[in-house]
Amino acid sequence: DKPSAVPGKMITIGIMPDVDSVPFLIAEKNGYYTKRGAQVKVIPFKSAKDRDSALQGGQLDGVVSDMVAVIFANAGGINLRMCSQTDGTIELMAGKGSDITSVDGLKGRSVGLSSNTVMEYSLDRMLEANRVLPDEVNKVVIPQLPTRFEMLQGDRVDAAIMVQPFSSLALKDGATMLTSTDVLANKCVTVAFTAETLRDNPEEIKAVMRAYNDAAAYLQTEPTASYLDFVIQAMGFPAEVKDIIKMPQYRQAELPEKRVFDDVMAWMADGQLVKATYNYDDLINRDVLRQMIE
Amino acid sequence: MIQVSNLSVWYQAINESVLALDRVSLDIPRGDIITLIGPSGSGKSTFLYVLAGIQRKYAGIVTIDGRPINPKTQRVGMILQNYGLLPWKNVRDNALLGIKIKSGPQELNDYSHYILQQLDIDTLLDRYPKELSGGQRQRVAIARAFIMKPDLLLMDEPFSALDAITREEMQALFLHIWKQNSVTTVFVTHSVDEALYLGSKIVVFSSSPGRVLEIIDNPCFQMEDLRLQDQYHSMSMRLRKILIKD
Amino acid sequence: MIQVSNLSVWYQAINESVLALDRVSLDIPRGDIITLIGPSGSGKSTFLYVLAGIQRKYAGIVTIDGRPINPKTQRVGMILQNYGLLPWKNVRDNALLGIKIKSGPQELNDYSHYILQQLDIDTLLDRYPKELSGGQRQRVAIARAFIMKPDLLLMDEPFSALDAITREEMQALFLHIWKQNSVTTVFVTHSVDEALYLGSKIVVFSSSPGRVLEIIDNPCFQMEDLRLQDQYHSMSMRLRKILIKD
Amino acid sequence: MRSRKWRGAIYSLIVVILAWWALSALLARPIVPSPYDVLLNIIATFTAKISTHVLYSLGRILAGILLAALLGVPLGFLMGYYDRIDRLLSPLVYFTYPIPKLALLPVVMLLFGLGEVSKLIMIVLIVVFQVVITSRDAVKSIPAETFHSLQSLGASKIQTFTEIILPASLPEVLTAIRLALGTAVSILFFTETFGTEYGMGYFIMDAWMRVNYLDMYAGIVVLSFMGFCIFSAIDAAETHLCAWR
Amino acid sequence: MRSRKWRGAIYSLIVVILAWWALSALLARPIVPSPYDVLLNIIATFTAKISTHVLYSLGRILAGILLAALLGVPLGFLMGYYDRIDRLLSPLVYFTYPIPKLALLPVVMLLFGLGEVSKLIMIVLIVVFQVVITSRDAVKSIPAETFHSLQSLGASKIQTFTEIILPASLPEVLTAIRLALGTAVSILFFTETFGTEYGMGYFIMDAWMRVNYLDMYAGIVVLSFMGFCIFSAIDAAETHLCAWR
Ligand SMILES: Nc1ncnc2c1ncn2[C@@H]1O[C@H](COP(=O)(O)OP(=O)(O)OP(=O)(O)O)[C@@H](O)[C@H]1O
Ligand SMILES: Nc1ncnc2c1ncn2[C@@H]1O[C@H](COP(=O)(O)OP(=O)(O)OP(=O)(O)O)[C@@H](O)[C@H]1O
Ligand SMILES: [Mg+2]
Ligand SMILES: [Mg+2]
Repeated sequence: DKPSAVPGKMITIGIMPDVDSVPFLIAEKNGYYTKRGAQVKVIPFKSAKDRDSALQGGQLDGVVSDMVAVIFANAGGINLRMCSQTDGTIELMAGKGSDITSVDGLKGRSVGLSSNTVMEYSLDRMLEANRVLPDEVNKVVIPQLPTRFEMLQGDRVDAAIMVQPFSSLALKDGATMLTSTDVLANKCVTVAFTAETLRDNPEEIKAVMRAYNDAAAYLQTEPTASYLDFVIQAMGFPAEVKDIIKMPQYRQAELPEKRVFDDVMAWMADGQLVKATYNYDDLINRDVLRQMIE
Repeated sequence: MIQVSNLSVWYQAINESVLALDRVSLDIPRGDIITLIGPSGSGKSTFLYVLAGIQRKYAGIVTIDGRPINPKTQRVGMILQNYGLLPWKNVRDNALLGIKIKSGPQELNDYSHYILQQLDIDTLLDRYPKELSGGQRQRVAIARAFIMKPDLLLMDEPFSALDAITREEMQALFLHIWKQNSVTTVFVTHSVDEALYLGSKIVVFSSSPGRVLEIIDNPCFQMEDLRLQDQYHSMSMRLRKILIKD
Repeated sequence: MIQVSNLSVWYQAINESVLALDRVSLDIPRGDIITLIGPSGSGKSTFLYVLAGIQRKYAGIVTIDGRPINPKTQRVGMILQNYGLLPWKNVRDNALLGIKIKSGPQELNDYSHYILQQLDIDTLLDRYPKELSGGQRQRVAIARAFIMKPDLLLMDEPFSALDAITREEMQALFLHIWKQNSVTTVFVTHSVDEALYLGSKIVVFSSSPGRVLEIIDNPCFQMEDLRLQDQYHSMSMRLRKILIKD
Repeated sequence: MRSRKWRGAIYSLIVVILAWWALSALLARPIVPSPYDVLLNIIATFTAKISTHVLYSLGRILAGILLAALLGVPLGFLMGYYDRIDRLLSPLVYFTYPIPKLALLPVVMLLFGLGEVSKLIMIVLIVVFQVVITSRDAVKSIPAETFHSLQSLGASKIQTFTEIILPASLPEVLTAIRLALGTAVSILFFTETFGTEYGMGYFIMDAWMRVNYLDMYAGIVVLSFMGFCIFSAIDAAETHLCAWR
Repeated sequence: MRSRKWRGAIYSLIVVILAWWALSALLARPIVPSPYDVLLNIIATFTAKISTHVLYSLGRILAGILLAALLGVPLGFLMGYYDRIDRLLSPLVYFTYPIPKLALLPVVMLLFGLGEVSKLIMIVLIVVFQVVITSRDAVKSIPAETFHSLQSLGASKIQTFTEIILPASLPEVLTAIRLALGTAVSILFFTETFGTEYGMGYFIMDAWMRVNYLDMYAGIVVLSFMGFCIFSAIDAAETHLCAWR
């Protein structure tokens, strides 16, 4: 019943205002998509909710997302397959007024986060790695990042889970970074495409990922200063981060780690967030990356 | 010819059911004026509502020229007891409303201007109802009914808010119009004098629930200087007796 | 004692400014009834509005017992031309509204029950205004004014919607109440007969803008069988002449 | 009358369900699950999961609307009755009503924390304008003649308010409360997403993020049913309070 | 009259600015910048940055409200006038009004994409209920006596609508449109955050994400000013159309 393959189909990719999505923008700006023979429309979203609405509404072929969201999507009947990992980190910041300097100092204190998301997963693991039980902190749900940022600054929460560029901004204003997914090596951010698109338009997806790699290579070699203005402008980052933002080391696309995926799956199963259990191989697409290199 | 037989009307009030008219039977020949008189609450307005097609729930048979009541095909000029002016229309538009509904949008023509002038409201054309005195409002309602040249004229105490002098002028105007077009008219009034002066027949209603007490052929109809006539006094006494007895 | 001197009232209509009363001067002794008569639109209602404190923008001086008008301290019973019933109150609550405002929440007592009975609306207590006939509504307004035992009674064509017989009963009731309490009363009427029967003085207003044409001491005041008296006819003629000339 | 009313409710329930069912069959996507599955899900989870959320939301909505009415109705009445107050406050309302209150949510959270107070304040902040404007306009539409009898009786301001202004504008105020209800339901989606894990807003949003459409639609159905009940209660109150119409 | 009105507007502007200024001084945080800085920012950026956004939002709001009025007013009139239609449709409205339309955003996107159509549909979906309910209640509150004269004239349904129902309920409909306006402004924050880079909703959200509070407040101020202008336009229309009051 599905429409058959449309050669040269326009691929729409939903991106988020975070550093993970930067290569997609650079690829567009530098014309890598066209060069690689793909027609791509990059659609920026301001929040995960909007991105997921559009995805659920069938408006997107690919998304910059995370494993938790991908598992949820599959459980909800949207067949997303992860093709690649991305490079952003999630950081746990303590507010400057909180006097917290280490993760164990969080016991009994409040932490801002969004619940049942990659943010909560990351926090739980960060706490456990420092022998703090997730129940021992007071989790305060604040979904929107700018608000969470303000609550941290205004001492309405003692700590908060953040991503770039807000973590840099908080750092500058006196917050402390307690730990991050970089430290724990459990990054679970990812690029995913719908199974239908992967089936019907594999060539286009490959072209997209090649363009991604081109962009990553560009980001690796060029000095940050040469593209940062564009990124700040196009991503809608705060202007102040220009001198302080810590851009990640962008890597060539590679598959998400099975170890991390299994950990995420276990966390979700523990929390009874989904009924089904997914194997790494169920939700991964190896073909794109494999055939891309050939 | 209006034929009413065994007309009964109930109202559904919030806490009770009210019988307003109780088996009223009455024939009104074409071109006649009948005046309707009766105590307050006897169902006179209700009777007019039925003829005008406002009150559609009733028992009994009512026909106009053999056909059931249908305000769409009839040309009914009605002067409501509370005037029925629309607050968002000025005097001009309220006065022309009847003819507008019947024949589409209208400008003031000679006839309507004549009527407005006779009613002495031709200087108030741009006023809204709330800017008029009680009697002025009533005259706008009269104008509306007259201007549309109705086939059937239903007047519910049409001159009640007018001073004695104006009232007499209006009575004359009404008779003048009636003579020209011989409009079948039902005229509700509280004034025995008016009933005698204007009605070729006088119908007397009983107090609530309204029944026809008597239908009187009126010898005083259109008599000049009514009060100076002998018949006036005897008729007047007769009417009053019927009313008081009830 | 009500003293009115050089009273002028303008209304601001949407498109024009209307002079309703033009330098009206008038004294009303305490306990008197004056009847006010005049063509439609002559400012009779406006005059009552001023006395009742409804119309507060006017030129000239108006005092009641030497003090300026203040409906809070006075006890004004007013019967408005359009009755002034509140649609969300039933007959009982509408009739008791006056006394409720003046003396706090009330049950029906003997006196109010007597009034309602005299007005023949004691069976309609639970009805809402829209469920009443025109005359019944007017009688509720009369009841409200009588029940509150006013010091000053302002009646704007209070019997206009009542049939001849009821009207006469009401006139008698009014006079009865007036005699017991000798309420100062201003009574607006369109009926020359009523003006003659009820007014110790008759004030005639000119057509718009209202001016006092004449103030007549009325020899016919409270005469029995008025129409059979000679004085009635001469007075009646005199009044009509004044009105027609205007 | 009563039975007729219920007939209408059942008809329209059937219409909604049919339309929903048709849409779900037509789209054949998980995003629009079939009403039958959702119903099963509600039956399975209502007492266990949803009922607590309903109570939280109900409490917040009712408290918010009550507070908004207590503030807004008198203010609207004053503006409608006194031209001077209206001239002073109307521009204020006109300036502040279109301010997107949601954009001020962070400020409210900074000032009042992440608890119930902020949630209540947001509902009141948004809904009170609707109540003020409607009450004002309702009072303005009372014809001047209606006041005449009370004026001649020398009624006090308070008497004028209780005898005329309140009953005359009650129907419009009830309309405003109906509207406020719908708005308050939407506001749940912003206020119940922070600092709480209870409430229909949280429940639906959470299910949404988890792409659990059965739960999400269960939440939506329960929420509309809750709204329907409140609406019917308002209708009943109106029939009772405005019997004179 | 006119000058008085403007005086009120200026007073209230001063009050708003003072309150804002006090809050900003009190909090002393960038999230509440001082009105003066915001004003400077508006002056500096209005034509360059904001004006396009204003036009986009204005277009969407006006189109949405117009459409909602074109659909909602006749429907509300029918429900108010014909008891049978009301009995049939009221429960439908009562069931569907409290459905949180925001939760249906994905479905709307599924059906209508990410473009202008979805944005318009969201505004209409949310606002139309307010218009329907208000119009219905407005018609219901017309006393039966008002219809008597047209009934006796045998007026057609259409004549009854144009001569009575429309003018009698126009003030309430205008009130509903005032309310709808405020709601429509809020909706911008969900519909202008995807698939577009223009509109005040986008502008304010974008500024927020950038933690650029000066821009954000500039947007808010411009938006309220826009709302104020529309409100004043509605007032002027009312004064003109309802001169009879
Ligand atoms: N809507 C209504 N609901 C209930 N009863 C009503 C309604 N309208 C009128 N009535 C009652 O029906 C009876 C007849 O009323 P109607 O208005 O026809 O009287 P009427 O003869 O015109 O009286 P009046 O001379 O006072 O105008 C009255 O007793 C009145 O109380
Ligand atoms: N609100 C108003 N705006 C403008 N003009 C008005 C207003 N109210 C009354 N008028 C005018 O003022 C004059 C006096 O009106 P008023 O109601 O006092 O007359 P009246 O003597 O009571 O007449 P009627 O016997 O017809 O009741 C009339 O010419 C009327 O047109
Ligand atoms: Mg009658
Ligand atoms: Mg008058």
